[in-house]
Amino acid sequence: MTAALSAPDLAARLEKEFPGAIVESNADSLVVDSVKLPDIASFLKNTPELDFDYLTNLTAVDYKEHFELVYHLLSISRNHSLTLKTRCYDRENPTVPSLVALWNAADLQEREVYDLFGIVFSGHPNMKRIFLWEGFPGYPLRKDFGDGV
Amino acid sequence: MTMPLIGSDALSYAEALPPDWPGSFWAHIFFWVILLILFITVIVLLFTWLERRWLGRLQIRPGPNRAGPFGLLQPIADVFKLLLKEDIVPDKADKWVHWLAPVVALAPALLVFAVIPFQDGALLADLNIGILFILAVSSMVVIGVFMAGWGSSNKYSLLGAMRTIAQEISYEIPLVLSIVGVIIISGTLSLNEMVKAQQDVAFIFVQPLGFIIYITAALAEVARTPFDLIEADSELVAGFHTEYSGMKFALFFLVEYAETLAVAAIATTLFLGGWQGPFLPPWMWFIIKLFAVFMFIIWVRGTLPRLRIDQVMGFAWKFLLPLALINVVITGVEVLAWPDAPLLALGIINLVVAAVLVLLMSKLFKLGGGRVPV
Amino acid sequence: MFPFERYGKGIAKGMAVTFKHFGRKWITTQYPEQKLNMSRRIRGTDIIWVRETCIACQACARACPVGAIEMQVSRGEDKKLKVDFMSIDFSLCIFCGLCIEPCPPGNAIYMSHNYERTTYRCTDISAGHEDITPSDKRCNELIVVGDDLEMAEGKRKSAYGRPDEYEKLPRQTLLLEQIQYLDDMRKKWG
Amino acid sequence: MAFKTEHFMLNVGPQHPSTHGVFRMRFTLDGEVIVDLEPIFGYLHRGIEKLAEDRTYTQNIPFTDRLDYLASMTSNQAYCMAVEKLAGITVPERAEYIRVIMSELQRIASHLAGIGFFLQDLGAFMTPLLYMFREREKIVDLFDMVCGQRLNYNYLRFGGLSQDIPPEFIPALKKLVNALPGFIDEYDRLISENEVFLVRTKGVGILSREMAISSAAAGPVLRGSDVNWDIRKSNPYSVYDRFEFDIPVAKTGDSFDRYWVRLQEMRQSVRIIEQAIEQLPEGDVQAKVSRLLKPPAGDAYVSIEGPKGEIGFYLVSDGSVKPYRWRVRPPCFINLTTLRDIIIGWKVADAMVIFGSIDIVLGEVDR
Repeated sequence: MTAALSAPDLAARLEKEFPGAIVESNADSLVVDSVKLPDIASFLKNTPELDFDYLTNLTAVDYKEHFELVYHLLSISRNHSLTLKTRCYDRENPTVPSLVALWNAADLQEREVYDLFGIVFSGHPNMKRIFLWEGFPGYPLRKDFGDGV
Repeated sequence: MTMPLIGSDALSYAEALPPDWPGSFWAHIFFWVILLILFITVIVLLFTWLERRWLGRLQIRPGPNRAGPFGLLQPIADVFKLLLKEDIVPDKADKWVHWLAPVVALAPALLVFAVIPFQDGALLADLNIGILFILAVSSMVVIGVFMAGWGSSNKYSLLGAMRTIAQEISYEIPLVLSIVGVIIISGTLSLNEMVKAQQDVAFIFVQPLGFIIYITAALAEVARTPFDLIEADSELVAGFHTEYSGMKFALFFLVEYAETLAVAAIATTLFLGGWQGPFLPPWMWFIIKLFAVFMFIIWVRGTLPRLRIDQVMGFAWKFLLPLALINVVITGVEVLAWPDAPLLALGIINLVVAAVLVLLMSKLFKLGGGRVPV
Repeated sequence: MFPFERYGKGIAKGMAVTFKHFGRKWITTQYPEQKLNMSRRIRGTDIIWVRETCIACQACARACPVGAIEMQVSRGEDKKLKVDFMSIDFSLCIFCGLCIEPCPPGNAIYMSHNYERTTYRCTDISAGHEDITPSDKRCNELIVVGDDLEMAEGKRKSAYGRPDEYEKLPRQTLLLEQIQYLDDMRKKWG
Repeated sequence: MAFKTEHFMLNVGPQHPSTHGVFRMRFTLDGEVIVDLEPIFGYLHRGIEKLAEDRTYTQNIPFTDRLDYLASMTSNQAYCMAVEKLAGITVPERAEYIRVIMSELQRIASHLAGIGFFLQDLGAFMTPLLYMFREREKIVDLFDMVCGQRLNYNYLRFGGLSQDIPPEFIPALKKLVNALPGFIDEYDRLISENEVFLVRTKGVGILSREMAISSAAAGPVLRGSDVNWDIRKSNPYSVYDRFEFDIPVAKTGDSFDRYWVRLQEMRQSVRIIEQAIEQLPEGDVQAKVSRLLKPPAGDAYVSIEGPKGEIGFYLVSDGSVKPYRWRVRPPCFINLTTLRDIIIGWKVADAMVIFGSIDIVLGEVDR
């Protein structure tokens, strides 16, 4: 069975490494500060007993007052998983650091999130729209899409 | 005078006229030109029908069966469809080249049949250098194909045409060398004489390696699977004739099948004993063998995937060419050392040699190359 | 061990396989003449509505993911709901069958067992309209209203979500069973 | 003498015979060698994720059919399992077994189509494709029997199935399962040893192990690259822990290995189905679930092993009848992450082979 790592335990450990980075942690997910995200992700990937080498799924959710980015991480060698989240409160110019350097899988999925939510991933080598054409008005998966029409 | 169009009567009529009789020269030419054009058209129509039917049966489906009994009228329907289609010339095409290409391709494909004997002496021109004529003329088709690829101003067409040039020129060489073995044994360049030399044993048994090389190279010459990368539909859409429609496409279609027909006819003549055969009239034997070769080609097409361009070229230069050269040398040595050997004995020796050579060559077969660092 | 491989053995094997298929029965059917029995649960290209048993609850209209069903109801004099207008837009319908399941009486709406909606002319889809070449008008042709939705000659109810209908329908022809039709066809079409 | 050469652009698709739909690639070519590649998506983008936010949970099941239309059953299953996790529904055992049978049949059907089209891209004119479609047809017939359609099944429901399997299903399935291994052997004979096939696929388009993991490749693409990872084994969902089966893993990660893994997986699927038929219990196929499901607020991510790879659903509920966020983890789309890296340096002809060996369905890539 793929064991879901206990987020509070991990949070305690991460708090030691990165003080103040953990925003919230509940039973199944860990919410971190978006500024510290690359450091934490790199720690998760490179620490031998964590070894999260596989970024299964990357997506975003629009909670109206903020965007939440969800990263489902998996360790193939240790067979455990973690849900990592980060938040982005800026609606006009949402920016989150990109994780392409760590997991290549983030490449297309970050572009997809950019296309449909308008969240810019700083450091992504090719931040262009992917499904819709350049110049498409608005970002369809935002909850306020189409409100102004 | 009534003139039956096809049949042994017509053929003997053509034989009966002495070529040096004034006027009969032209009568002979005229008769044969009409006969050959009819023959090619009818056989090509039959070939398209046969290809689709036979391929269908290999693929557990019936194939075309609506138009006429057994779908026999399907090719006619296709011809009408093609004739009625709009003839599209792309805007940026080189109009003259685009128009001329099918004609340039068609002419040499038809010319080949001038020297193919349908039965003893029944041919348009019994050239004493018949086989050289075929080789010279058939390689001209490439020009038409390249004109089509260039004139269409389409990148797929151009890629297809470039592949054509590379492939067809490379495969000329093993093709010619594989025929040289037959020439050495029969001691003549005239196709009619070659068929006569196969009175007892067809050359496929005497020159097994030559036959394998010939068929492989010929498949490449006429761009049939596994060498159909000229028009590789999954890569280049349709290769050089991507931009052709209607009548001009029909001409290319005709060229393609006429070439296949020519190749099958040459294989029949050189290796399968031409019109030789018991019971049936000779021309019928010729046509039966023609269809047998064609069905083999279709069968190969129904089974094999296609090669890549560098593999195709490598195969010609690294495998077929050495094999063909060795074959020529061995045949020459045999004929010199044992001039009046029974052909069958030579055949057995050659078969063993062929098997050993093919097995040895298979050791050189490498997988997995082809990436170019960029 | 034979020290050689890849001398053409694989090609020969493959060609043997294709040659074997030459003698096999073919598996395609000659469609307009040869028709197979569809699955008894087929979600055919029609929906059958039964006015008599319909209790005008609009469950089907609410279940439809694409909003193809339109139903207007009103209370009659006897305080019972009755359907004033019912239409299904078959240009929207995705034939998912979700409208069949929530039906409370369980016998007011059926998928049909018919699967052929093709015609030679667009005017044949629904009679009486001859000037319907523009595509926007053609879409309207696919909105089927009221009585046309009900059972008619040639229509057959499918057993999708309706087990009662199951035994009434012919057995499905499975390719797996290589039924007689293949032989018949072979004789007929050579 | 050095020739002055120029790179040129070749636009492949969206209407190209071997892009498996409306995918588009822009090659930069040096002769026939690909020096750069830009994949262009979105020609089949229907905004399913947005549409789903406006529909109830049940109404979204037909949309999952339209993602990977060659493997609707597994999409159905992944979505239903995600909703079941969100709402805490348990599925009756019989339904779980039928789900397993369906998803394994679907795996065989999808792999048959995948291999068939792959060989078609290789230039084997229609023959392997038609042979494989013959078997796929038999499987699709069975799907037709249980759910009434051949492509968009819409068969699974939250807490079970829309209806039980008909009585003639199991005999037909047994017949199919008995015949399938023979046919798979025949495919093996038809092409696996073919020299032309080997020379085209062996060593072509190698996806290294590190690259495969880092790019989150899934399914046969991942297992072709020497990663022993199958969710059915590593995180047994449904009743997969009750069956014996192996995970075929290949070493080099080339096109041939991806093909080989698919072929072997079909054999394993047959094994699973055989065991599932034996163990199939009697009973109900549908748990009691409200028609208008209102899962409690929260989120859930469930992924299962689909034929193309890990298909997952991430659902966020706000307690209403409609999902707040409905996200698919599309295996086909994510498998394409590596496309550029493994194609560059090969020739145009290889590009089609490599692309075909990844086996994508555009409905899922673009959604």
